[in-house]
Amino acid sequence: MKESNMDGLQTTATETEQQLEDMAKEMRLANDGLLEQDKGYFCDVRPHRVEPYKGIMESFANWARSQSLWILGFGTGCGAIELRPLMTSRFDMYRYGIQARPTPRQSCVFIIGGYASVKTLKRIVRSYEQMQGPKFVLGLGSCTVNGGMYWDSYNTINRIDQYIPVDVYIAGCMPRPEALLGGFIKLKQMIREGKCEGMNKYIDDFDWYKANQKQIIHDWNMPDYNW
Amino acid sequence: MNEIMTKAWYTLISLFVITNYGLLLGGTMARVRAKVQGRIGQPVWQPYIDILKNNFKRTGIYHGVMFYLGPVFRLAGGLGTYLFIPAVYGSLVFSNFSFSGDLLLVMYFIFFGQLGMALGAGQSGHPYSPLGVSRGLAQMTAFEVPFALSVIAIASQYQTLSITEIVAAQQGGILNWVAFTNPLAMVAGMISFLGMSMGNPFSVVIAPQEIPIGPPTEMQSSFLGMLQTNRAIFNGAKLVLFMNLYFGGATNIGVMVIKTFLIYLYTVIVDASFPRFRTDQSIRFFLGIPALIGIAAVVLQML
Amino acid sequence: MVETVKYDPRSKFPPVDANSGKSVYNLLSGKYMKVWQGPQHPGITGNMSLELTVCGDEIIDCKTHVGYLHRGFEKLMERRRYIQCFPLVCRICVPEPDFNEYLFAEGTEELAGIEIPEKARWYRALTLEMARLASFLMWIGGQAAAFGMGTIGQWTVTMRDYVLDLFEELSGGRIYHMYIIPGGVRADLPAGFALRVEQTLAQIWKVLDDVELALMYNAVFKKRAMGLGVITPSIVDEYGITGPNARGSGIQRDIRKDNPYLVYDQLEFSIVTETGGDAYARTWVRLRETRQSIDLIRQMLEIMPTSGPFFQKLPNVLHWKIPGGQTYKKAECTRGEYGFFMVSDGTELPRRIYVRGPSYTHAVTLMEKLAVNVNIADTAGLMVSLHTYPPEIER
Amino acid sequence: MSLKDIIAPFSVWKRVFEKPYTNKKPIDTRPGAPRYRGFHVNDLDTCIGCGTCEEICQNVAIDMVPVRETRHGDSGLRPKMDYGRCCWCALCVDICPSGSLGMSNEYLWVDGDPEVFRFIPGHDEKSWNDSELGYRRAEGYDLLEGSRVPMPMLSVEESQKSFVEMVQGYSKEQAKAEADRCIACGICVATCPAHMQVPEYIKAIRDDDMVEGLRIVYQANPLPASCGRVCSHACEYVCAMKHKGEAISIRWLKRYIVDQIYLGEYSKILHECEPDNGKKVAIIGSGPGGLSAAYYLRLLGYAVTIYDANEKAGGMLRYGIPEYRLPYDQVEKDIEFIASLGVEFRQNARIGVDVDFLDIYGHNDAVFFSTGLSDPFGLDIAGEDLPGVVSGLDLLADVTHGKTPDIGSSVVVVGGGNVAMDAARTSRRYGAEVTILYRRREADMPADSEEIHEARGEGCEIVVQAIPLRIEKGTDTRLMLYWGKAEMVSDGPGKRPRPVLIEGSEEVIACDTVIPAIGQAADLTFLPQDIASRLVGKRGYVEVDEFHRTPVAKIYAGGDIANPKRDAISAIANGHSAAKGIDIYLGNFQD
Amino acid sequence: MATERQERTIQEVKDSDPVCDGQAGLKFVHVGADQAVAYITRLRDVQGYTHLVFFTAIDYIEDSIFRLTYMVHNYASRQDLGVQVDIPRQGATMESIHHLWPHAATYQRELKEMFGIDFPGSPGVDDSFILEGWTGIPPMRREFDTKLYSEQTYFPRPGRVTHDTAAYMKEKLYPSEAETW
Repeated sequence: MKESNMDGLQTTATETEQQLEDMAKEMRLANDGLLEQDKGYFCDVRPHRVEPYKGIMESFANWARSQSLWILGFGTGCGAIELRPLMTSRFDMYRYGIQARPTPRQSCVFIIGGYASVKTLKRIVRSYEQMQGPKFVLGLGSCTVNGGMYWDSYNTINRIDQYIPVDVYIAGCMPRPEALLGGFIKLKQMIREGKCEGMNKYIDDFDWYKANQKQIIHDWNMPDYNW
Repeated sequence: MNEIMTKAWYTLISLFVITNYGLLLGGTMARVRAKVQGRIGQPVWQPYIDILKNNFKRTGIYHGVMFYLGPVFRLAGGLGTYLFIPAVYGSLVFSNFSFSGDLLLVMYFIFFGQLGMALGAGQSGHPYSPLGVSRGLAQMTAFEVPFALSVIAIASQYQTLSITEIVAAQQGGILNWVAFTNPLAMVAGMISFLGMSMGNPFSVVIAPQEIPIGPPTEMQSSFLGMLQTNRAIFNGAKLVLFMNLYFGGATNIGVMVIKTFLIYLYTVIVDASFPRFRTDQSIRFFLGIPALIGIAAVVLQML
Repeated sequence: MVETVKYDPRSKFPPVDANSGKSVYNLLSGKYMKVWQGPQHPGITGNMSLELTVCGDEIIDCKTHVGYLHRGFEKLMERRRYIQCFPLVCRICVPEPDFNEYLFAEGTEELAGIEIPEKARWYRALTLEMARLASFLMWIGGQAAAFGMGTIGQWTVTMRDYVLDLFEELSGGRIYHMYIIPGGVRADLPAGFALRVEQTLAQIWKVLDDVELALMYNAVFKKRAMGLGVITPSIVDEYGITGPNARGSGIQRDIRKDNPYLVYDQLEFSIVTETGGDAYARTWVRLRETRQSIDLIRQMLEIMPTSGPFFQKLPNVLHWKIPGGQTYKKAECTRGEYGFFMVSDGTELPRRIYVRGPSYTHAVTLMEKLAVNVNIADTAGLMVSLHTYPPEIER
Repeated sequence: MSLKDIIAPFSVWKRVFEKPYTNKKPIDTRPGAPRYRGFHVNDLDTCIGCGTCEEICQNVAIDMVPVRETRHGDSGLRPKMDYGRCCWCALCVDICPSGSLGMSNEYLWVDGDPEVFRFIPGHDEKSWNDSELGYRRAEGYDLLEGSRVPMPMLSVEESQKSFVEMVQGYSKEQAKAEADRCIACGICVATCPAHMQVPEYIKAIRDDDMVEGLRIVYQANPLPASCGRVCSHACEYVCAMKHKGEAISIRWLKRYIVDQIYLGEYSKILHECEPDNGKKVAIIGSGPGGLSAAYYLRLLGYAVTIYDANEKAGGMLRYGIPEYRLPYDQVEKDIEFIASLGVEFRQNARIGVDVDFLDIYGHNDAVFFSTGLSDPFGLDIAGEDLPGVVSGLDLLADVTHGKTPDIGSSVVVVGGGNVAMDAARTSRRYGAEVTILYRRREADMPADSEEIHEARGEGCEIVVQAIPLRIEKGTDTRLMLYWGKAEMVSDGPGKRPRPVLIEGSEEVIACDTVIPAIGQAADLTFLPQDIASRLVGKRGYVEVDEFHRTPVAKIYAGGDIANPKRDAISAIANGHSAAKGIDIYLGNFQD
Repeated sequence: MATERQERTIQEVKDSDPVCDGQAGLKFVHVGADQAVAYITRLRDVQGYTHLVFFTAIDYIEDSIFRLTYMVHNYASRQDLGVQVDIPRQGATMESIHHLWPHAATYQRELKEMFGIDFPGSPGVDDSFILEGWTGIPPMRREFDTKLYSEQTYFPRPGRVTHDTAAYMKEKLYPSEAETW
């Protein structure tokens, strides 16, 4: 590429197209430019296990965690529709210390809103990995348990617990917002009891989870998610 | 030496008080905002738990030295702002390190925190962060104009750059407040305060919808905890500053609480009533009428 | 194809290709940046993503990416009996499922040659208007929130919840009503339903007054929404724009009037239009249509028949073979023309059911066009102003 | 932009002075709506385990699992829900034929373990099991049709006068409509003594594929034309649709299939016989049992000879059932097809008189006999030998033989079974006034309810709880029947109440003929004594094993003499399994 | 009802504006693949069918054809017209109509992905639209068995057993071989 043409002062359409194609090839994939063995970097990087504190310290930390649940604002499926009433005046989840956060880095609860298509699952896994531990996953609706009504669809997975650890499941299609609240109450209780170690479980069984994920997701490049 | 030590202890107490006050104020205002929205809202102490929770996070991701230092700078900015503002006029404990010329220092510290944040966010690698940073800096530059004009007007009105002296000059009745002696400066200042407190309509920097969520996108765990602590302190500092500049300061804690609460309430009232401007719109806004008012205030003082 | 692109290097916008009308830019120049909005993004309605190329704050290229919600409905329906498709179709569009139910039922009835009772037609129309109301209420909140005014959203989503309460009472489900079944509807109105509907409508009407005052006469909202995403009447047909998006540009089109279905020819209403063509005009159209829905529900409750059957017996649904044929059924949903194209080959399973959702054109082609030269902060507002629901795009 | 645009937005603060929308305790204070489609409930006692819910569920969320004991009409299976699949569309509730399935308005089920979301409604302990509220199928909405397609029948006026078949049979549209009602649950298959594949041939009707239908029918029943008319249709008593209204007319649908195909086409449709295997089987009695055994044995390649005492084959089908119920040409159709396969019929061959049993026994590789019950029970009262007392079976046989019975103008039939009804209605067709006396209540009558109904419709008077006391010669009429009223006495719970004569009550009917039709006994006198003694078991039946083999080698038995159900379809089933038993016994059986 | 529909289906292509039949206002015409684009262009430019409602395909695998259906709408006469074009399944290719309506390109992209019908020249037709990383046969083709694919690819939760009513009753009530055939 000629330097002088950088901003395309005077160029022909065909040339520009050709350049564009080249560029598109270069720019499309965020993991392009990485060495072949590093291509799966965003997928394969193994997190480290972090042990919980001991005794009363962990109990206190768990209490704080249970009282401040920040959910990731990622509506992965139809479940997102009942999150909105929950966030708004009628059900007002803020009362329970639950807030929606727009970025996975700051969130600690991931609500899998029902079915997950393969394309979304990739983002779910990535978002889950971006979240900081301890992190909790709520499976909302039947689809997360055993595929729900899309059990025979070619594009939706059947069980989310094959790909990321799930702490609490909520039955229903759609579950009412109250059921979701009930799920949060259960989650809080489990956190306080120190039962929500999904993050460490994911690390312990990392190879198993990755194998499952890789079985259906072959290309780990996500131009929208890789950082 | 001893005096300095005493002063330091007092400052620590003052800091402790303002931190908690800032946190509680944040919690209370969340409830007020919730009330407008027709709901009950989070518990008043929710900010404490959030900060605790964030500090109890087991993992944190780190993008480089600047990323790590960003929240530190921000906290330093917040602390710095507060340390040079007398919170309660005449109080030994709450007068902090106020000295002549501190007004300039404070204005610098307000900037400093933002810049630190910008550096940190810039290194996070997330495209939303630089977008948010560029918006934040641009908007900040814009609202600094009316604010600076307003400060210049006040400084020339009282012929001093010491906040303590400005507060002292406003004592002796409501009518001595800048709000009444120099209403134009007050108006310009209070409008820029809206921008400074980053509520609507000037919240595009940290808007969750437009770009989630601006500079702090990648901030998490204890970084975020630190940011939240700073936000409490910085909020308190700003409120106290504006109280001191325009509303006669406070002679005791009670007055301070009432006045700052009302000033904060004013931003919340505006916040709940409006959507947010785009960056270019808010810049245009600040450089428009508020800047003109500021200029008018300065010109009036000059005359 | 060799055409010279004239380009002024002082402009911040990249050159435009004369053939495609798209911007031609060099990403490596450092002047442009790629930003992805979504799928995890609170400013995106539903689960989709926009690939934006920005220059400063200005979008110079937008590409819509969908498929995050793809469940393969059309494939699944090919291996389900007609009655088994009935619980499936409402999931196609999550926030406004009733149009799917209605069109599927209507299409099936037409193919099978079944006439439904008069009362069922009224009940269907009532359900559809209630669904419109719920959908619009959520949309108003979304539009306000996309520009940062959360207060409105908090109110209207609550109001929508009250409508959902009515649905729950009527059909037994809040979100997925599964009420309109081939042959009629599944149940009669509960006792005292009309009264409770009226109470809710009155409450919503009042809140709409408040919303209008606070949102439509809001300086900042006006500033943001006016001139944003202007749809000129000339591109309406070119891009297949229907519904409020077209009506916001002054085009008088509404399937309820043009091709009346159900009982709409017995109701009094007029087509709501605005001339601005921008997000603000579209907001007005939708706000007025919300009120129109309330008005229509009131009319219907007043004149609808109170006695008679509401369900026409079907052949045994377990082995219901529908004669071969094809039909296209359409209705005016909140976003525009919603349609079901159904082909039967005479077996127990449908040969093909194609769902035409208005979001398909609005969110992909139209959004890609309108987003160009828009400030990046306005994408959420622009997208919401087109009122798109991703699940119906990819189905 | 005006001043209003800046001031108006502040109106949102009005809301501060109003009550919040928030529901303080939503979970406690907001139960599901009365119609809410929550978690499933099931009344296990009403449920029959038909599996229709599983059939309609597009999510494959329902498994049928054993919960109850299996009995006729109840598979013992009950639906088990997988809430990892359910979409709460409630189609299962809508279609449930027994109406046992419903939904509560409970909606909260949260658990950390994904494996727990499976349960058997009504069986597993759940808090919502007794919930009154929740989704139920609404009145006026029904996915299944509860009432039968009416069968075209002769009017009573016409039927009273002639022996023309009363039931006229379905037209194609009617048959398809009736077949369409079937939910193909298969509960009837177990109940049918011959285990005919009912859902499959009903499906053939729906598909308008009579060839396939006939093939399915003949798999288990070689006498469908007869059975399609007079079968006791045990299947219809357990039909899942009966819980919704009326059972599917399974019997008439079978008849419909057979009626559509001419006898001449049978051979093209049905299986051909296997090549002769050189073995011989003798069959005594050409009733349904014998014919069935003959058919299946012939199919397997055996040389089959049927010995029968009557002039024509068919046994009770021909001689025990009046023509208005089963026209002779239909019996003929069934028999002719069997005969066309090469089965040899020896009519008028009374064993022991015309042919020697041991001769048959010696010359055949196996003997199957189903001679039926030909010995009518007497009334055991004074005067039963008087002229004018004639048994029901004899009356029916006489009619079949073409004789006009001498019954006079008034007839009393004693008994409540099908033979009694047939005798009564036949008498009615000869113009007699008919009274039916029965010892117990009407509900206890062994006859089919429709028979009773039709008999009454044709003008037969039914007197229940009446015990005949004696018969005397009459003055105006030929006979006088004295009878007394009975009362039902219970012998304790679980036992059938017993009629006991009320002392002193005595009434009299003047009549020309008394027809006792109170049952029959087997007549095994043709058998050599030593064989007969080894065959007959305690309760008077011939003792047989599951393959209908008697304790005597080479001898198989079936039909009424060996099975207490005493109906044609059981006899057919017996003949079929005996054929299989003989095949195994003779070592030809290949799985 | 049925006859009416069949009439609509076999309606011949006429030069004049097809007459709207009643309220339904729906007709289908069959056009050869080579004339289709010209015909649709004339419909749009001359006869007032300015609105492309949708564009999709039906897979008639037994006849080895795809039936493309272009649904166009005339706002003036309120008439929907389905233009149906049969193309062979083998190497399915069709002329693009993105120059008539820009959003047709989206439909064509979807058809390429879901049915494997190629539209040379249509913008972005080769880009993946809904699926990501899909390598198998296009899923909307009828030979693709979604249930089989799902069972092989994803993990249904094990441990489910069901019983067929008739078979189970047989096993319980008449297990004897004598009654089984």
